[in-house]
Amino acid sequence: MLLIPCPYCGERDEVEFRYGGAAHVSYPEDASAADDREWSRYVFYRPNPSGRFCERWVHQHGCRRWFNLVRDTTTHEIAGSYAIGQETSA
Amino acid sequence: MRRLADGGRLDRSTTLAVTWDGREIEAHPGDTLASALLAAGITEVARSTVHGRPRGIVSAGAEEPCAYVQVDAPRSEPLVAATLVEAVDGLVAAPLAGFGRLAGDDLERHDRRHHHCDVLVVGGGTAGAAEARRAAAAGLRVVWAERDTGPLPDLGDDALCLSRTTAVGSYDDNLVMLVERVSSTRRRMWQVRAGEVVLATGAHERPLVFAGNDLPGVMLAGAARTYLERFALVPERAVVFTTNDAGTETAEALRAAGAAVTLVDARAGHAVVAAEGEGRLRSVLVAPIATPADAERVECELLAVSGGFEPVLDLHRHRRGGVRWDAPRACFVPHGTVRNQRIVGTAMGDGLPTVAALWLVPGGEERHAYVDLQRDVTVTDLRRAVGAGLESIEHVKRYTLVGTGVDQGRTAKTNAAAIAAGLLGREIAEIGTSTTRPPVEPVSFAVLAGRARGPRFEPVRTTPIHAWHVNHGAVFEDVGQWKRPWYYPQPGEDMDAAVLRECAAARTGVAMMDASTLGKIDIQGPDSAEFLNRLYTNSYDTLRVGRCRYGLLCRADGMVFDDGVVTRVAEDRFFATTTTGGAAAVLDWMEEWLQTEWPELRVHLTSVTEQWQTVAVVGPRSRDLLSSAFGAIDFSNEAFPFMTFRDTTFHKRFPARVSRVSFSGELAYEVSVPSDAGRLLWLGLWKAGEPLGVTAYGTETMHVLRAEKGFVIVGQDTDGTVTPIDLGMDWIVSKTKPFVGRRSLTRPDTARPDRKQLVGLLPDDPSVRLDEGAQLVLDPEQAPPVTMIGHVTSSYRSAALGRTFALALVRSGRERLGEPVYSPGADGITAARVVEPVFYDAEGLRRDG
Amino acid sequence: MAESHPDLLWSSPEPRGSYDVVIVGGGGHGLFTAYYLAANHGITNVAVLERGWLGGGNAVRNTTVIRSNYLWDESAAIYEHSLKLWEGLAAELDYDILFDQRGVLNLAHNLGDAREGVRRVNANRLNGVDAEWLDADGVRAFCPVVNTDPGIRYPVLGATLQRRGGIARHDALVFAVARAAAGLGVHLIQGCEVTGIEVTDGAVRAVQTNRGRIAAGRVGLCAAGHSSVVAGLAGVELPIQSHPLQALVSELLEPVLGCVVMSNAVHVYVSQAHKGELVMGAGIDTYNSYAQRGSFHVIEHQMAAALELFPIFARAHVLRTWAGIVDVCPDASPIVGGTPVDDLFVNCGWGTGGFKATPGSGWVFAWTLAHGEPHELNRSFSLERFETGALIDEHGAAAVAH
Amino acid sequence: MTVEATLADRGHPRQLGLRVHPSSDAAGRVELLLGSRLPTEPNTVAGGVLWLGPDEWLIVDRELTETQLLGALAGEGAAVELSANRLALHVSGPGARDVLGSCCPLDLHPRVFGAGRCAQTLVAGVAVILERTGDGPGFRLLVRPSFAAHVRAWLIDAIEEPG
Repeated sequence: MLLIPCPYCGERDEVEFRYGGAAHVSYPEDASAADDREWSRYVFYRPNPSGRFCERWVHQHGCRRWFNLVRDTTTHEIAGSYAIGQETSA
Repeated sequence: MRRLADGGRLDRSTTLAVTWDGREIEAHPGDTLASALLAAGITEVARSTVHGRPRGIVSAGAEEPCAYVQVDAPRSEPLVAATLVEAVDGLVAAPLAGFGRLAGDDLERHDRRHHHCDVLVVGGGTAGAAEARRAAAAGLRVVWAERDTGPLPDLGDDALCLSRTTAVGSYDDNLVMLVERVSSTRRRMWQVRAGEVVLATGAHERPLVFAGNDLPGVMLAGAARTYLERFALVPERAVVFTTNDAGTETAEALRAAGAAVTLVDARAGHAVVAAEGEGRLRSVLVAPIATPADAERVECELLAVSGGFEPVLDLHRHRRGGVRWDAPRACFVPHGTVRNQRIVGTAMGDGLPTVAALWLVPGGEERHAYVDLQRDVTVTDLRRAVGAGLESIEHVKRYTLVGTGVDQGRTAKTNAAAIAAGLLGREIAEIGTSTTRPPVEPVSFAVLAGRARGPRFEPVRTTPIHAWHVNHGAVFEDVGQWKRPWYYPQPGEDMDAAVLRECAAARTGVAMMDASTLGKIDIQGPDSAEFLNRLYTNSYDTLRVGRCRYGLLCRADGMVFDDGVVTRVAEDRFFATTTTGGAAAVLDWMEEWLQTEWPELRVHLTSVTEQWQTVAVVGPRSRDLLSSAFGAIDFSNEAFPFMTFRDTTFHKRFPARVSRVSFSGELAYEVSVPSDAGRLLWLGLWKAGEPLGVTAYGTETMHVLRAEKGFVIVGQDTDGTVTPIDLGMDWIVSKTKPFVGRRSLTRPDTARPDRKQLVGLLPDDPSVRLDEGAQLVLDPEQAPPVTMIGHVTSSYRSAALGRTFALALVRSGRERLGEPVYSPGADGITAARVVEPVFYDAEGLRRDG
Repeated sequence: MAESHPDLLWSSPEPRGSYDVVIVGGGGHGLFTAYYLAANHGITNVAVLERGWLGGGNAVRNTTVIRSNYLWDESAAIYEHSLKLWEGLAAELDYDILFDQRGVLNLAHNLGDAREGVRRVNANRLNGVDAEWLDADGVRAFCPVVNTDPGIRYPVLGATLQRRGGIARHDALVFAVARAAAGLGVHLIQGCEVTGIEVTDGAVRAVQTNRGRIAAGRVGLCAAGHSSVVAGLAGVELPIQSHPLQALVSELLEPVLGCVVMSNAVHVYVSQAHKGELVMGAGIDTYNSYAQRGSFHVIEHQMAAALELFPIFARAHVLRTWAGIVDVCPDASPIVGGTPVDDLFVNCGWGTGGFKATPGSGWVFAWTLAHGEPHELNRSFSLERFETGALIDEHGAAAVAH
Repeated sequence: MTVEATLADRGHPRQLGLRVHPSSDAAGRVELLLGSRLPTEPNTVAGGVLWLGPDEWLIVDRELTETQLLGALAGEGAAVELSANRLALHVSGPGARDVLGSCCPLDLHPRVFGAGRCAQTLVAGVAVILERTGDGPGFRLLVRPSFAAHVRAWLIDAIEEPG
């Protein structure tokens, strides 16, 4: 079970959080202008790297805030967390 | 072996009644089942799984490969190591042949405890003790765990010192599971989150491989010494076969205790070539390693063997900690580090003796030379595996099953790797060793489940009105974690009769339902309307204050995901309801969009699902009921039109909201009050309704009533593959504003005209009810695979229609109105006709009462 | 148990500089693909490149549930094709893979489950897939150790039963198909990691490996949990996420459970293997991972749920827990077909349920690699479906599609 | 022997949910109304106001109404009447920490979770607001009513744990 550093509440057990997949995937500015390929990329495609990964979590059973986490998908080591809207800091 | 008159760590003043295989044997506090068996002269304690050979006690600890027994009392447990079973009064155990027996549920109390510390020290030996003391002295919060039974010293208030406790698994970020044997029957699992983990788990001994090495009487040398020093057990005649100094010391200790000992030292070029005996060890053949044929027979009852030592690194391995081969000590030692974990003492390899590198003694019969006693794997098996072309130790493991037993091959793996390396002509360091996995020692399902059994397994959510439902005979339906009244059978009624009665009451009189489980979300802020516009398929900026609007939510893929009613309470405040099952998901979904995509919107969301209890009052006489309950409100159509609400008070002190919404097509209202007044509200409305013959109804009736009107239930008439257009709900899908999922509706497949569409079905025989889930075909005579054009999503008997009817998703359904479809079932074919999905009051005349 | 395996499995040849077809990934899907390329299409100049050891991934980490009772026509067709292959596999491969059609129960615990179960049974039958709906009494009769007490938290309301479903011995299957492929001339190359994929003029030409460059007429990717990473070497994106899926095994026990039991609602799927151990799968861990391990709370919850349904298991011990890396698709259905790169094909996204599919998956993928276009059975399982929206969404049918 | 702790049901305390940016004018007006500062250190309590998030608080047992709060906010932020949304359970006694330790993953050591601390976490798998009460070893749990029976069952079970 991961120990996840919520940027607001500090380190808490994974069970308090919900996973949100890859970070930095924005909703298309104008969805209606996206062609089928572009739209499918937004809806169904997400980065899936082996190694360092910027991902989203929400402190579901804590402060209910979404945030980003940098975690290694091969070791589960967490490098740090940062707020939604910020660039990767870790 | 016999028990010495004194010595050992035993309480000889007490004799325990222990039953082995139906026979009473003697034991003292301090004994294990294994030591008691040895003291009683019992050497064969199990039969091997595959070859059916007699097996004895090999070790004095957790590395035991052979002595797995069934314990029947005081707590029945299959397949436990006799070396780990503490002797207690009333212990009943029996031999096994590798297969345990399950003796029913385990209702013993196994507790769970979460704990946090700065340092967790695993192991109560010298190195562990030093680490624990040092950490405690530094003022750190310490947990110190030792699997043996002796109490650990007290290290102060902030130290938790647990004996009889095994660390069974190490997980990410230093979460370590400890199992404490609280008593002979109870376990407590500690889940310890540690800043640092210190492994002082020591080492265990490894046997040597030679013909007949599985005979009862062949034991690890260190175990022989433990049985002597701790349990005061000594053999008459023993042979000690060693590759290292530890074995030599054991020989001296046995000799000092009065045994006749022959030392066979591989370092001096000698080996035991074979062990002999029928059912138990009688003698061994000793020969020079170089010339195994020159063997000499030595009689003995015990053969103590030491092939070397292996650091116990399971917890390190659970965390993918590395190991490397250490040639002088002939074992795998830690290599590299795991974050926030240290390994100390013999677990690091420190202090382990150098050994003569010997695994397989040449010259004996390989088919009787056991590499893995637990799985009956011999050298012959390894030779076959390598001969079959296998080069990876993992393949050898799967071909032979070496190392896959209850003991995870603790005493077998290194020998297997070394022998396989020899056969492949490679180095053991290249071959490596297969990894160990949690748990370190077997943990029962019941211990892992802990207290989450029976009534504590998962929450049962009920509303404050639940007791009333129970008292009025409701049958309940599970909806998510909620128990909702499904229907209220009266004496003599079956479900059909009850539902027909409840439906009739709602259509002709007045009926009430507990609707409190619907999700409720308070939405505040100046951008609330814009926020709702972006999520719902229809518009909310156009909703006037004081009015309600039905809304649909789609996922980004355009598929319907929830629905509900949105009420505009104030210019910048809305109140949205969700389905019962979707409540948490919808709030989460809204928060996700708000926080991650549109943080600029000034909107705040709060779950008020349990702040408010809601009662639906339905039927032509609902206005009468509510007029009597809420005299201050003018319930006339003109004063209180459809899709509006009125705030008032209930019992003079509780705020109450009456909304005029209808999920049945009838004149209907929903009344909400704070949940602490929910029961009072129900009782109050019930009382007001009694003169009107009010009837309570459940979810089934609610479903029938809405289906008669063609209203969908998300999750029943949809399955994640249905768009609003498929449901015929184009009227609620904005053409002018963007919303989540809208773009998906114009993809080639979602825009196809021949998608499955919601339609009504009327069975040709009005008494036949189609099965929900029935598949629909055009040609009932077609042979499989039959072309299916859709399926029945909802199907009921209708009191109002006096017949059965159904809703279905049918390919090009709206083009098939009036056409026949067939449902081939196990009991024959049912014919039905496709119709519009609105069966009752299509003109909407009943809505206003 | 070595006696149950043959004397010769395969040899380990040095890789050639070029093959007609190179398959990346030596698990069940890759090995079956190679075998059917040789057996059905006469294409034997084939190499299977495996980074570690054959079958070392999900092939030997899964719980070996085999069934074909999927909801949608496309799924039922491909899984039923696979099940039919299973039924002839021991004879075809001349190997005792312990395939045992002991029946698979999928339990229903609420009205929604029951509705979905009936729907699936009806669809299965019309698709020619054997299926029955059992009520609670029927479940009790078929599998007496299931707790059918109506008072438990999630009572058993009924179940679907596929009698032809069952289990097999996973490592025997790997040995069997690898031996058969090698026997037909396929090169099984272990310890061979693909580090690059050469694409020229929009077509694949070769793969780079730690053992040198290997030219290929066509390349088939069967890398399961590592599919995204391997496809990425050719610049191909996949709608795949890799997650841990944990499983566990008990000690050997006297026979107690005679069929496979699955419950999506409480995340239990369990069978008792031939040797006697209980084999049980847990729910998927939510986060992306290539670490082949998951979180303890998943196992903990799994045990509590298991004992709700099987109180008799309370005294059994967990001997080992482990995890595989499952490649999960948005619609819980696989991707088997072409990519934007010519002559590069992909077979992935089997998620939590790939083992049962391995023969069928290999069969259609071999056809696809041989013809350069999909077979009728895998035509719908294309990458394009994520653009057109023609998904094959098995989520509704089974939240955890084992 | 059982654990030395008691469980008490304390009904519905008055609760108001507050959302406001902590450095805004509106926050200042709310503080004026409250007569105390909003706690800005995460997971702390001040003057009956519990920190729930960087812009979220729960005001417990204060003589205030939603209308008053909305008035102070004047359109910036949000206020919601929540008195009926959660009810209070109190666990107290020397063994209170052990009782919660049986079903709550949070570190409740007094050095970490002493007086003035609160947290939103899981107890028996259910979301609760947990607050350290007074100087003694006691905790208040604010639980949604439909989950209260479940949480209560776990706590009572933990109290009954033999030594």
